[in-house]
Formats: sequence, C-alpha cells, structure tokens
Amino acid sequence: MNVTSTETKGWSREQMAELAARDIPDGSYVNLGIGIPELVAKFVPEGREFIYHTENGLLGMGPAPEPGQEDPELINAGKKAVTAVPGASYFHHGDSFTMIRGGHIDVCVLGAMQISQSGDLANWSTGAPDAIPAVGGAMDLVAGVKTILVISQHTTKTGAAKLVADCNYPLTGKNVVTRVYTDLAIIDITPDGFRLLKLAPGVTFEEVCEKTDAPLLPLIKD
Amino acid sequence: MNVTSTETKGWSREQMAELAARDIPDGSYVNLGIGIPELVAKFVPEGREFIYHTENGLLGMGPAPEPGQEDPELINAGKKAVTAVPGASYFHHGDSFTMIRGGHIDVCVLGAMQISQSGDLANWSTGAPDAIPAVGGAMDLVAGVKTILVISQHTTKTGAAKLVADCNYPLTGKNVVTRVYTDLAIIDITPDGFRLLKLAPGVTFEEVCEKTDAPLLPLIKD
Amino acid sequence: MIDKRFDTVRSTVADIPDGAVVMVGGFGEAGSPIELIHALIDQGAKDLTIINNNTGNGEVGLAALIGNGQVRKMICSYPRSSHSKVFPELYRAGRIELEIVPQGTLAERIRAGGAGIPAFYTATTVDTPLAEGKEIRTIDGRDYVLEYGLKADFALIKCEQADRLGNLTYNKTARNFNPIMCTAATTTVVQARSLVEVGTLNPEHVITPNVFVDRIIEVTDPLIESRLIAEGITYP
Amino acid sequence: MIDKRFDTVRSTVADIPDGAVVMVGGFGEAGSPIELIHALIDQGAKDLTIINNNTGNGEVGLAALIGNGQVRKMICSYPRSSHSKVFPELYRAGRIELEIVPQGTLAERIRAGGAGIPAFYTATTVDTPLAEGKEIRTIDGRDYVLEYGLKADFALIKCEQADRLGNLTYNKTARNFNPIMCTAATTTVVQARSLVEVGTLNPEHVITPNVFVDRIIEVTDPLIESRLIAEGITYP
Repeated sequence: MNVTSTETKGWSREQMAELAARDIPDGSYVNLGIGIPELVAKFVPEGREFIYHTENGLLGMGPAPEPGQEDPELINAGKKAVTAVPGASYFHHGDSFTMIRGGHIDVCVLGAMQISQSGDLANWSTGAPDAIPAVGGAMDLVAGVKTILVISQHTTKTGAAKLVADCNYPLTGKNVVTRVYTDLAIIDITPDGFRLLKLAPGVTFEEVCEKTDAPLLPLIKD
Repeated sequence: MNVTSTETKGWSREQMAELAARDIPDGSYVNLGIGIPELVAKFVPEGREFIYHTENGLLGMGPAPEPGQEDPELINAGKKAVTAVPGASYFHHGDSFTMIRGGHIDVCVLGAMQISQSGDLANWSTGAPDAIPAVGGAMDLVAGVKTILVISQHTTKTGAAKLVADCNYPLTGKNVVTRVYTDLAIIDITPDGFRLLKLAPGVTFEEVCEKTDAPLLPLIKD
Repeated sequence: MIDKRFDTVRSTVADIPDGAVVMVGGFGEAGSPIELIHALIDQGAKDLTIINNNTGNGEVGLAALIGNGQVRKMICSYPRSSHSKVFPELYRAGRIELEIVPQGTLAERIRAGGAGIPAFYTATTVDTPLAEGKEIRTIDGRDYVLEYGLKADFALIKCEQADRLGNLTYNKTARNFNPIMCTAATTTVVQARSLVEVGTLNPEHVITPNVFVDRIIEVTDPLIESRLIAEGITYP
Repeated sequence: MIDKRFDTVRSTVADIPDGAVVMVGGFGEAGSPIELIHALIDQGAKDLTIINNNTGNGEVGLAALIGNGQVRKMICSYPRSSHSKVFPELYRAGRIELEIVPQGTLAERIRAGGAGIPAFYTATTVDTPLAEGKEIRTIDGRDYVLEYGLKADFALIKCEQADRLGNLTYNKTARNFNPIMCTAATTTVVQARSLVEVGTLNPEHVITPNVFVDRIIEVTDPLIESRLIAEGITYP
C-alpha cells in the first residue's frame, strides 16, 4: 500500500493502523488496545518482528485462530480468541502487570475519547452520571509503557473535536501520549503542543486545524 | 524414644528436636532454621505429615541425599544438599517470601541467642562492633510465620542466661516466640512471662529458675 | 495424610457465610470457576463482596450470582458485561456497590494481600479521578498513589491439574488472576479439570504450590460460559 | 529477527561501566552465574554496587570479584561467607560498604523494582535495629516499615534453558533470585546451560518470559563453585 497515492480523502482504519505500525521499531514489545489498535498487528512492516503482549497473561500473542479452532481459554484482553506464536509464554496477572507497570513494554497503541495538547489521554469514561466506569488496564498501560500511540477518528460521530486544549472527560493519564494517528493526520505531542507530522491525502492543514480544538503547529519541512 | 525415662540429666539436641516435633500439628507447613532445628525433620510423630519449606525456593524439602547424590543446585537455606519429595515445587525468592511474609507457613523452628520473657528473639547479631551482621531470612520468618518455636541450649557456653527479662542483643523480632525448648525445660511465653511447661529428666524447677534471668512461673498442674 | 480433596462441589462452598469477601478467579469466562459459582448460588450466601476483573456474562456464572441478589459490592476493573444487563441494571438502581480498580492495581493489590504487603505505591491513576482522596507521595521526582493490599475470606479458583496436596497448573490464559487469588484468601477452593497423583506434576512446572490451596474438587468437564450463553441457558 | 544471543561471554559484559549497580543471581553457589562474574573480573569495572544474597565463597566467583577490589558496596542479607575471608577482611578494614537487608525484603525490593513499585510496607524489621531511621506506618493496628524498590543497571543471571528470544527456565533451587533480578535491571545478561530452538519451551513452563532478557550466552558446562574451592582453585 502506498498511503499517499490513494484517491480517497483521509485515511481508513486500516491505513491508520498501518501508519502506526510503521513507527514501531523492530524488536519492540507491543501491547495493542481494543478496537482499531488491534489492526496494527496486520501491518508489521517487512523485516520487522514485534512481540505482542496481552495483559491477561500472554506474551507472544498471535493472530485469531481459524474459525472452529477458537479456545475459550486462549483469549486476548478484549476477550477475543487468539493464538500463541512459537516462543510465547503464559503468566498470571501479577507478572503481566510487572511487565506493564515496570516499564518493560516498549509501545502501546490505544484508542481515545480525547487527547489534550499536553498529551493527556481520556479513554475510559465520559464522566456522565449514569455511565458505568470501566477502566480495565488502560491506566496501568499509560503509566508504565514508554511510548503511547493513539489511533482515533479525528472527531466524534457528532463532529466534536477529540484533540483538545484540555480534556473535559476524566483522564486516563496525564502527559502520556506520544503521537496520534487520525483519519486526517498524524500529530505529535510536543512540549509546544500539537504539531502536524503528516497530512492524509486530500486533507489540508487548515481543515485539520478547524477540527482540532487547540493550536496546531505546522509541519516542519525537511 | 521415651523422653521421660532417660537417665541422663537434661535433654540432648535430638530430644529437644523431638519434643518440638511433637508440638507441630499434622499437616503443618514448616520452616526449619539452621542447626538444631534441622533435626526436627527426623522426629515427625507417626501418623503426621509435615511439608517443609526452605526459603531459597523449595516446598516439599526432603532429607539429605545419599552421599555422592548431592546436587549443588538442590540445596536448603543452610546451603546444604537436600532432596525434593513427591509433590514438591520450586519457585523464586519473591514467591518464597510471599509464603513466609504472607502468613502461609504455619510453624518455624529457630535457634536463639536470647529470648525475652515477652517473646522477643535475638538470633542474628551480638551487636559487637567487629561483628559482621548477617540476618538472612530470620526477620521475615518471625514477622510472617504464625508459630515460632525456639530450640536452644538453656545457657551460653560460658553459662550466661539466654532466657532473659530483656534482650541486650539486637532483636530479630519483638514478641514473636511462642515456646522455647532448651536442654533443661520447655517454657511457654505467656502474657505473664515465662511459664514452665515441662522439666527435663533430673532437672529441678529451682535449677531452671537459677539459669533464667527473668521470673519463671511454675508448671500449671492438670 | 494430607488430602485436600472434597467429595462434592456443594461441600466446598457450604461454609461461606453471609457478608464474606470472595475472590473469584478468571478473566471473562477464561479461568472462571463456574461450577463453584453455581454452588454458591445454590448455597445462597448474601451480602457478599466479590473481587473479580469483570461482572460476568449472560445470566450464568458470576452474572447469575450478581443477578441472584447475593452480591453487595463488586471490586473490579471492568464491570461492563458482555451479553449481560445484570450488573448495569443493579448498579443504576443503586442496589450494588462498585469499587473500580485499574486492572494492574487490582492484580498488585491481590498479590500484595497474599504476600504480607499491606500497602504499596504505584504511578497508576495519578492525576486521574481514581486517585482522588488517596495519598500521593513523590519518590525520585515522580508522583505515586498509595494502594492497599486486598485479602479475602474465600477464593474460588479454576485450574487445569491438581494433586491431593494442592499443587496446581493452569491452562493458557485461564491462568490470569487465579494464582494470585490463591495466595490472598483465608480459604482457597479450587475446581480442577483433572486430579493427578502426587508426584505427577513436575516440581519445575507447578504454578501454585500447595501451601496456597485448601480445598480441591475435580470437575472434569466444566461448563463453558460462552456456549451456555449462545444456547440461551440461564442459572439457576 | 529478534536474536539476543551473543558470541562470547566476554562481549556480554564488556560495557558494564565503573560505578554500575549489578544484580548477581544465585543463592550461595546455586544459580550463581560464575562465568559471567569471571568475565566481569577480566573486564575490570570498578566501584560496583553488587546486589546478591551473599558475598561469595572461597576465592572464585563473587568472592573473587570482591577480592579483586571491584566492589564498592554490597547489598545482601547474609554476608558471612563459606570458606572465604574475602568480604570479612575488606569489611573490617573499612574498604567495602555493606547494606544489610533481610532476605525477604531484599527479594521484595528487587521484585518491586522490576514491577514499577517504587516503595512498599512490610512488617519485617519492625522493632529491630534494621528499621532505624525508616518510616513506620500503622496499618490496621500493626506497624510496618517503608522499603524502596531496587533496580540495577545490569543483572547477571544463570539459567537452565534459553531460546534466542530470551525465554528462560531454571534448575531446582538454582532459580532463587534469578527470575526477579531479570525484571529489575536495565540490561539483563543470561548464561544458559543450553540454548534451545524457539518453540521448544512449553509456554506454560517458561519461568522468565523473554521481555525481561537482553543478552544470552550459552555456557554448556559451567564451573561448579564448590568443586573449584575443594580443589583449591582461585580466580583469576
């Protein structure tokens, strides 16, 4: 796939995942969140090897099994059937979060409800009074994993900005996000705030700025 | 062996160990300190089964191997060659002290330099300026194991009392000892201080009192 | 002879009293001791505090225990249920309490409870609403929150193989919270897919050493939660 | 392809700098990575802080490293050596520092260091001289002392089997501190009695998952410390 030559405006879910995969160094230990982040595993660049960690106790997670081969006792953090690759290992939750909280996982790819210009992430609760809070392992991941990549649509279904000056949803973690891949752009979190790294095909800087509720610094030309 | 019929005055090391073994309930998880306590394993009363824990990572420790069968990678906390019984398991030091500190070991038998009337134990250092402090696992054991039995000669080689009002050696733990087995007597630590439970053959209450640097309450007759 | 085997599932949970704190192993359906949970439903203990990562699925197993009104409080990381409205409905009706704990903190609190560690510091939840009201300490320039160890009166555990002494192995990702919960309960009750002779398990491969186990019952062909749900089965 | 194998023992420790904090696995001679230690003697790094339960035996392995004047400070639970005057002499001469830590606290501090737990409370050492100067906190009516996680720049580890990814198994009580030290060092160097193909180790039986391992060297027939000492051999 040549991402930049596609005629469609913006990136698909698969394209966002592929772009994120390209930024993960060879040999990385990677934890993939539920949803679009799971697609990253399909796009490991040629010549690179990643080892996938799933927090429910498996290092060396492989792809979904063939239909009919599912084992209800071999699942990922999203509770979907997976496989184990050669060289895998099983362990209990205490040891699994030793890996996460102890800084042993290199990269985590997560979804987001909001990302602030200082890298705050909100992805577990709207804070609505009737919402049932459900945090899972997200707070441990952002606290313990060195590089947090976020894949997300640039705006909500109703068009509201997800990249904001300050999150008004309850935080998952403060100053934790490294880079965001949206359908419109790749944006770095820098000490100066959001900075454009790459525009999706057919998307203009002005359009991204308009859909971002915080200042967006332009691309630094080589 | 019938302990009470022996002609010798006082108890031998083996007899002290046997007396301690008799007080350990069937099915107990037991950790034995280095020295006389190790002898306890030889005297498990008929019909009882103990499971021995050694803090360097083995549950289900068996007796020493036959000469020539020693494995330098199968040792006890005293770094002596041991065996593993059927049903044994190996684990790392973190898990081993989860067993100890977490209160999962029922009984620990230790040696002593001093025992106070309130159950304080000193068994790791004389506090002398040129002494090299070496605590090993003793402080963890007294902090975490429910029942601490002590086997010790009643006095030091120079005749000084080891059962004292207050320890003047650095403590291993405060108010931790349950019962003491010496060559002269079995003595309980009670809220009121030392209380005689049993006299060794040929030993009088007065003699034990004389060699104890704290009040000794008499035996409670049935 | 040490023998922790029980004769019936029912007898393994008979003495769980009202008000007990019960850890239940499993992550979703994987490693969930469904027969032990169903026995607890039959037994009827009430006002329970249940510690589990989730709140069950469908209307079987943990969801059924909750639905049966036996649970006063859930301590978990992710109470959103799959194919289940049991917990959400009770929660929105104010009829069940919820203590939400991040998954890693939940695991570490259980591990700490079993390991005689009454409290520890972690960076997880710092600067989030879940740290509100908790002690924050700065160590080497980073902020950490104080969390306390968790213990339980009973743990209900599912394993793969067990011997009569209580040595356990697990199956794949059904291991999850089970081994740490074994360490943190006063009484650990285990359902094993197979009972093996003492000496069968390689001492290098034992995951839960027998010191952490109190009761064992063999359940050779355990119910599979997702299949029950697919078939529309409910419990009791 | 991820491949953590190194070609020579020497190269696995070549970059350990003066002043490094180095965890050394083993309990006495069991699990002691003697070839890695000897390579560190050859390499000559100085002012090291060494974390090990003991201080070595005879004049080989850890005792030889200490005797060679490379160690500024020992962190250990039991520095009395068997068949060795190396540590006691240096200690009494004021030429080596000693931080004495109870064995269980040492293990937990290492485990905490690896697990992202900067500090925890334990009842061990309360009311003893080893708690002096440390924070005491009363939790549920019992006193506990605050202890801090331990980390290292390097860990030197001995294992039984390893694959190129870094999955490890151990042999009997040679496991001891090795698995927890693997988690607590920036760079974990492992000597393995045998290297096996990826996929050989059963995922249920791996003790150290590969994420904790950085460098692997096969040492098929490691020196046995007690035999060297019995034969009067010293190093270098």
